[in-house]
Amino acid sequence: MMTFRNTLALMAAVLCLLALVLPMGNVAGISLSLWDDTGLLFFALVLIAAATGIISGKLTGRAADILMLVLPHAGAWYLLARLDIADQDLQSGYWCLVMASWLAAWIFVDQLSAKKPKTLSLQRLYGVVVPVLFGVWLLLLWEILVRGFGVPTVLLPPPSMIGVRFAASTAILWADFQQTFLKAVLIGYALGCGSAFLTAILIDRVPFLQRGLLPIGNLVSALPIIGVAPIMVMWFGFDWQSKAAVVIIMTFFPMLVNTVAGLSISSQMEKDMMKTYAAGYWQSLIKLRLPSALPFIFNALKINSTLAMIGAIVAEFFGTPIVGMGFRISTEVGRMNVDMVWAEIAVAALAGTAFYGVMNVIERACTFWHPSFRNG
Amino acid sequence: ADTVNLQLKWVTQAQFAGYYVAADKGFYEAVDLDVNIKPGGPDIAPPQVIAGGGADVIVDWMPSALASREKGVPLVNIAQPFKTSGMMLTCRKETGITGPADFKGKTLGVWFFGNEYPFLSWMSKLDIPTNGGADGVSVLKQGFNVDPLLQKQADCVSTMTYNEYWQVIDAGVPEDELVVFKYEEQGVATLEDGLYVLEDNLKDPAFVDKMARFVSASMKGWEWARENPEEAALIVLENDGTGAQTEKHQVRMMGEINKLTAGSDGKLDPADYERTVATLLGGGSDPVITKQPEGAWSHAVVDMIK
Amino acid sequence: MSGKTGPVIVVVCAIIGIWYGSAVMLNTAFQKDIYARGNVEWTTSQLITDTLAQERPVLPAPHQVAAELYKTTVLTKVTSKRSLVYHAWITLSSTLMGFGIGSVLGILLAVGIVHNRSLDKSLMPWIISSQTIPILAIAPMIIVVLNAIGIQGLLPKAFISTYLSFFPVTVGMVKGLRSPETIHLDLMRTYNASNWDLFWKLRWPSSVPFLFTGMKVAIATSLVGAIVGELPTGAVEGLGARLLAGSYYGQTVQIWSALIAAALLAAVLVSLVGLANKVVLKRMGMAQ
Amino acid sequence: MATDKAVSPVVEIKNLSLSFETNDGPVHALSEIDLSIGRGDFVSFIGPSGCGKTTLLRAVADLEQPTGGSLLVNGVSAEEARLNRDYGYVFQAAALYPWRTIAGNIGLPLEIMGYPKAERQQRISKNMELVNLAGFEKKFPWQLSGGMQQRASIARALSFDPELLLMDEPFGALDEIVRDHLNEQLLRLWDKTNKTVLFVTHSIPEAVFLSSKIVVMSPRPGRIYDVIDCNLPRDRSLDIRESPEFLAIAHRVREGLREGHSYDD
Amino acid sequence: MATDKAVSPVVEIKNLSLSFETNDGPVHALSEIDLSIGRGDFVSFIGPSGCGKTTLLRAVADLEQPTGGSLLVNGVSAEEARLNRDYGYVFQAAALYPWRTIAGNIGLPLEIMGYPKAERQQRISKNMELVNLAGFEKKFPWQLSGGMQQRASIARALSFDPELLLMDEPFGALDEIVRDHLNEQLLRLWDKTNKTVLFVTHSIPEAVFLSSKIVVMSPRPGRIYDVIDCNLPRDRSLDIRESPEFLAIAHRVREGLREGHSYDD
Ligand SMILES: Nc1ncnc2c1ncn2[C@@H]1O[C@H](COP(=O)(O)OP(=O)(O)OP(=O)(O)O)[C@@H](O)[C@H]1O
Ligand SMILES: Nc1ncnc2c1ncn2[C@@H]1O[C@H](COP(=O)(O)OP(=O)(O)OP(=O)(O)O)[C@@H](O)[C@H]1O
Ligand SMILES: Cc1ncc(C[n+]2csc(CCO)c2C)c(N)n1
Ligand SMILES: [Mg+2]
Ligand SMILES: [Mg+2]
Repeated sequence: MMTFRNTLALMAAVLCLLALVLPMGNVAGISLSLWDDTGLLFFALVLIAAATGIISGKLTGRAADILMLVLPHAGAWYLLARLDIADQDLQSGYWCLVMASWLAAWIFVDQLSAKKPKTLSLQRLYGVVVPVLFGVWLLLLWEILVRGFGVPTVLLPPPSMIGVRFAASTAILWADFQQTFLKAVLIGYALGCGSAFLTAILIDRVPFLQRGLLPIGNLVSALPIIGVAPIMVMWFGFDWQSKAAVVIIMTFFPMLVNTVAGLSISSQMEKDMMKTYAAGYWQSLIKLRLPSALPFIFNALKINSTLAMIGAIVAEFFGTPIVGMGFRISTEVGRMNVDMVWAEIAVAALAGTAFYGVMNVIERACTFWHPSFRNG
Repeated sequence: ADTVNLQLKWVTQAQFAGYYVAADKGFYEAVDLDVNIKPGGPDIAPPQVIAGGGADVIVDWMPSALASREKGVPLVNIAQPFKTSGMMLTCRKETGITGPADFKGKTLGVWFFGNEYPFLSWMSKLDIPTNGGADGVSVLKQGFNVDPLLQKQADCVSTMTYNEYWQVIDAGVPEDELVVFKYEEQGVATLEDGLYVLEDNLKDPAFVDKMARFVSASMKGWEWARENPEEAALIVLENDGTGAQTEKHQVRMMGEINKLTAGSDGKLDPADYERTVATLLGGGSDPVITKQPEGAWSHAVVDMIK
Repeated sequence: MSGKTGPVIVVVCAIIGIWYGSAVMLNTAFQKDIYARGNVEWTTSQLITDTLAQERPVLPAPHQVAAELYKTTVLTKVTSKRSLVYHAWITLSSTLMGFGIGSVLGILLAVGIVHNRSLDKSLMPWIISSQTIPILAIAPMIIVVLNAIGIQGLLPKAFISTYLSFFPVTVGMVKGLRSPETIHLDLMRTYNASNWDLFWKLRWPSSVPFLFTGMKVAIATSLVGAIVGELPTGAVEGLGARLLAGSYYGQTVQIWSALIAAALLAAVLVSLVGLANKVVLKRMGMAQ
Repeated sequence: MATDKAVSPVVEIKNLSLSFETNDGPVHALSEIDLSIGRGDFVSFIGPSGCGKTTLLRAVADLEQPTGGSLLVNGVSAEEARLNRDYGYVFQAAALYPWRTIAGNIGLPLEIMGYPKAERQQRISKNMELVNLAGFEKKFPWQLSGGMQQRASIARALSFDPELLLMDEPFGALDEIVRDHLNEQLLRLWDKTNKTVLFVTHSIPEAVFLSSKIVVMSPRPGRIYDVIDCNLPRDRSLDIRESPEFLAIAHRVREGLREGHSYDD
Repeated sequence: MATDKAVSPVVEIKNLSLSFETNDGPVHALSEIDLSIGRGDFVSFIGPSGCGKTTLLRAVADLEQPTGGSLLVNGVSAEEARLNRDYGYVFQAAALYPWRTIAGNIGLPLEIMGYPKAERQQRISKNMELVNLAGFEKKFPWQLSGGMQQRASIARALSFDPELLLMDEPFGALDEIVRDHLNEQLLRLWDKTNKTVLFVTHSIPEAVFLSSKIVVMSPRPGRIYDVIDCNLPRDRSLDIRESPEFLAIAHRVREGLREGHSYDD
């Protein structure tokens, strides 16, 4: 069977070969082929050679790493530069090269993921580099596709334009971030997860509620956000309090469901153990059932870290003071400043990912004993 | 028949009665058109829809259309069925507001999403900052309804003569407890519901012909609506997919809308246009548009109508 | 099942009680304004009855919502646009479609992540980031874009549901697929089991509890997605459109009845998933 | 050790039966069990696999509900006895909590029963020494060998010094030397503190060496086949295993076991 | 049974060492292990708890990676041997899948190795009979007693009839009668099919009775203390346990075990 890496290399080589014969695009009405552009031609030929080297097993180790790091990225950069020259009328050959350099970059990522770094810091570094590379490619492809196909910027601006806007609007972005993330999201998240956790315990503690409240809990907590948001604005005012309330409602249900499921996961023998000590409810909760519920609870905390962002932002559609990420997004869409919308989305994504990452680190520290971490 | 996709600015209501009437009464069919009316909503930006190819012609307010034009969506006004602006600011009397000078230190509800331009122009004309403080006004992004006024979270809210104002009344607040500021009367009126298309399309005579048929049939619809307001309201009601509108409200809205369309044969009056542009350019530190627009309107379509 | 009805009834009664209390409280201010305007003398009992019968209350009383629900479900033909059943059906269909696609996508992604190391390392952080994009905020743009490439109707709405619902499934499944005990994995290694067998005979069965908790969350978020997706389609039909229209015209009774209908729908969907969970675990011999 | 209690039996079982409902019809795990165990008795249970030894111990520990008959522990119901923390239980599998270190696992019952920290420390190290695990305090369960885990679970049950010990094959995974060592330790403990012990084992010599009474069980449905008194001196040493009394008792147990099996196949 | 293979050893271990990284520093589980096991050998491993028996078996099975030395199985690396499905493994814990019935668990390797359904059925019932579990096909693991679970796991390992058997205390939770029965069965199987068996046990008589070679290990770090040849006739019966040769070997094993322990404490 062919390895994943060789499959990638083969596909990249085939695409480069295709690019040799397919048209690239038009410059001033004249059709252009790969042979008319020494730079691109050189790139395609080197890539074919490298792919052959990889498949035949001759290109390995550090040489392969460096080549597969430099080659596709330099190529992509050059392809990007050619974008303007080609009159925006790009044809199949061009896209073949784009695909090929993407696959080549993937080979690099695959090689990197296969490494088992010795030191912890190196391991961390790889853990960052791989997803960042993936992101870089996402942006590259986005840039090339949007510009190559001439998508109107009011529909989807290219990342470069978003970046410029981002850099120019840091003050606004920071103010919005404070309003939405630091106030509404964090407070709502803490209260939502906290109250759901306590409810789960209450439900668990009182069998009557377990049978009575859980079905109702499902009902209330699944209230659609857009129905709830205006009501919250009505009840808690225009400022962040009403957004935090929406976040509470959004995060409540996942936490409740997961905690209840987690509390019931401990095995019969583990529970019997506690019974033999005549452990009280709270003792067996704290010493047995909560620790074994942790994997589930962290699941909810992670899912909620992203839901909370969404909740707070959307809630701002239904009335806010004129600051906040959701406010900005909805306003700037209406003003056709879609680049600003995406700059705001980038902030949301960065903040949300960081938030999730923090939860992940805490999870690792708390549930190191769970097989999902022990097994690698 | 040629198909025309029309993107409205807002949900199905009497504000768009002319188009629904024209469709319902067969005016479009008569000129060999198959018009597909797409209702809007709170988050639909018609310029975006037309840029994405989702519509051939859109209903939009001129400030938003001109701003979009600057952002690279080359919108051109081909017809202007609304002569007068229906926008106003409605305040509770008990707040002590009697004139624009009293706004300072107050909280005002404003619609954003491209509808804030007239308000911003007005404030800049009054020289009132919009970022709070004792000398400025606090601005709230107002939601879909007039709750902020009823709940006393805002001192004034934006209303349309034909819609939100009556919601305040319906909620039990008598007219004599309200103070209203019509943009028309404040001299900051901007043109509302006009028909816009993409500039490039106007180079195609077939498209211009199609639009000419569309505009003429639509204007017939508006005329019919002015003559038969109650039936027109019922036609709108029939087309409402949500089933949430009430007859009482739509009939009343039809009456108010007819006041705004009165005096327009569809042809944009360049003077109105100049007035709107002047208001927008006077936007102070954060002007809505930065320079005099070029070619933002065309009589090519209306001129073709015999 | 029978053991549940008693407690549920008690809890529901308690909630309705609190609801009536809050309704009186929240609606009082406005009612007093009305009395003041009309110079009406009022008693407490008068106040209470009036606050519970306002046309546009801040918080409608349960019986008002119930009456509206009854009117729009039982008294109205289901094919009529004024019937809540009709709107609920529209929403339900895109919810289910989104949930179905989302669950399958979520599972596939989890499988890819657990089995391919470069996917694990590069994809997972971006899946997380994807969820921090406020899809609901850009839903209108998405619908416009999808519309521009010719995708219309049920799919765009379902797409938003999918986007929201695949994530809980992926997160849960990744955890679940990695949850088998070391010794159970070792056993498979001794058989030199193929990845296929390892997956179907060990990883999949042991991930089932995680899958179902993920799906419970997913179906709820899928409903939210469907409702939100209904706004920018022109707010024409579906519970989302009802909510919006109600909201736009300040018809709180209508908002609340749509809200209750949506919540009931959610509860039914979640408990269906829960039921499926029970049945499957029982058939797998894991429910003791 | 209240003296008035000494006269009444610690465990009194009358006509006890217990069956499980399964997808496949009921399983009669225990039937017509009569047994009385006095204070200071060391009772071993021996019998073919699946004859209900674990089930019987679990019933005494109030972990299974009998479907018939009566069962008293320390003169009260099994549930009350459990709530009084009258016994320590060693499970057939180690059942250590994966998120706790070995020391943490052994200290668990002490935490629950509210012992002060210093005493906990001292008891943990004493018992870890007893089962030969000193030095593994900070390891996690999955880092220990099977036998070590089992020893940790024994240390855990002993840590809070219960009057009544229920031990389900505690030495199953241990080698002969450690087993002999622990056998002697257990015997000494029993002799010194006059504990009552219910002890499940598969080893006939172990049963004879440790017990004051041996209960031989037979399966399907689980019932008592024979109860053998085993009155060797309390302070016996390992050499006793060569003595003729010892061998005679062992022979009788083996016979009983064989008979029990013949019911079976 | 290819004849050319018969000459080369089935397991060849040279200077093998293995240590684990833990939060608490490295644990040297095995060190300087040299061992060669020929085709048809029955090798028992005996040693104090924690001395590395399980680790050694796991290394042979390619479930742990040695940190030093070399290890060949059937002349190829342990990994290749595993990929060839050269052995069957009985774990110290039963490791049955809770979502499969007993029959399903025993049939698991057969499914994976692609046996047709009819043959699977037949092998399942044959092996369930062998370990005395007939009638429990449809039960789930948690409905079985500890010993029954262990027998199910033995049946599972035997089901696909591997040439090489790695058994980690397979009879630990079984009573003497069943154990004797299974010992005899295993011996007969070994004799008949010329399988190679690596067998971990704590019972000296069991080791002597079954083995052609006994490896005595000592702990910390785990190493081989003694290798004892045990050339009793292959078709021995249980009576042999009274014979002087038997007792002599048992004595030597016991001495070795005791020595191993003295290293320890
Ligand atoms: N939870 C359960 N559900 C159904 N049947 C059960 C359950 N637990 C035990 N049994 C059945 O009860 C019988 C007695 O089981 P028990 O565990 O008491 O045996 P045991 O004497 O301890 O055997 P071993 O020596 O193998 O541990 C067995 O036939 C077993 O299948
Ligand atoms: N995963 C692991 N991580 C760290 N240490 C381990 C791990 N597995 C085993 N050890 C250590 O390796 C040593 C040998 O363990 P092993 O399980 O091989 O012992 P054993 O001889 O099988 O003992 P037993 O007879 O009790 O089963 C022990 O000290 C144990 O603590
Ligand atoms: C979120 C939101 N944005 C804008 C408007 C304003 N608006 C757009 S079209 C139109 C005329 C119909 O009344 C009005 C008022 C609103 N109401 N809500
Ligand atoms: Mg047992
Ligand atoms: Mg072991």
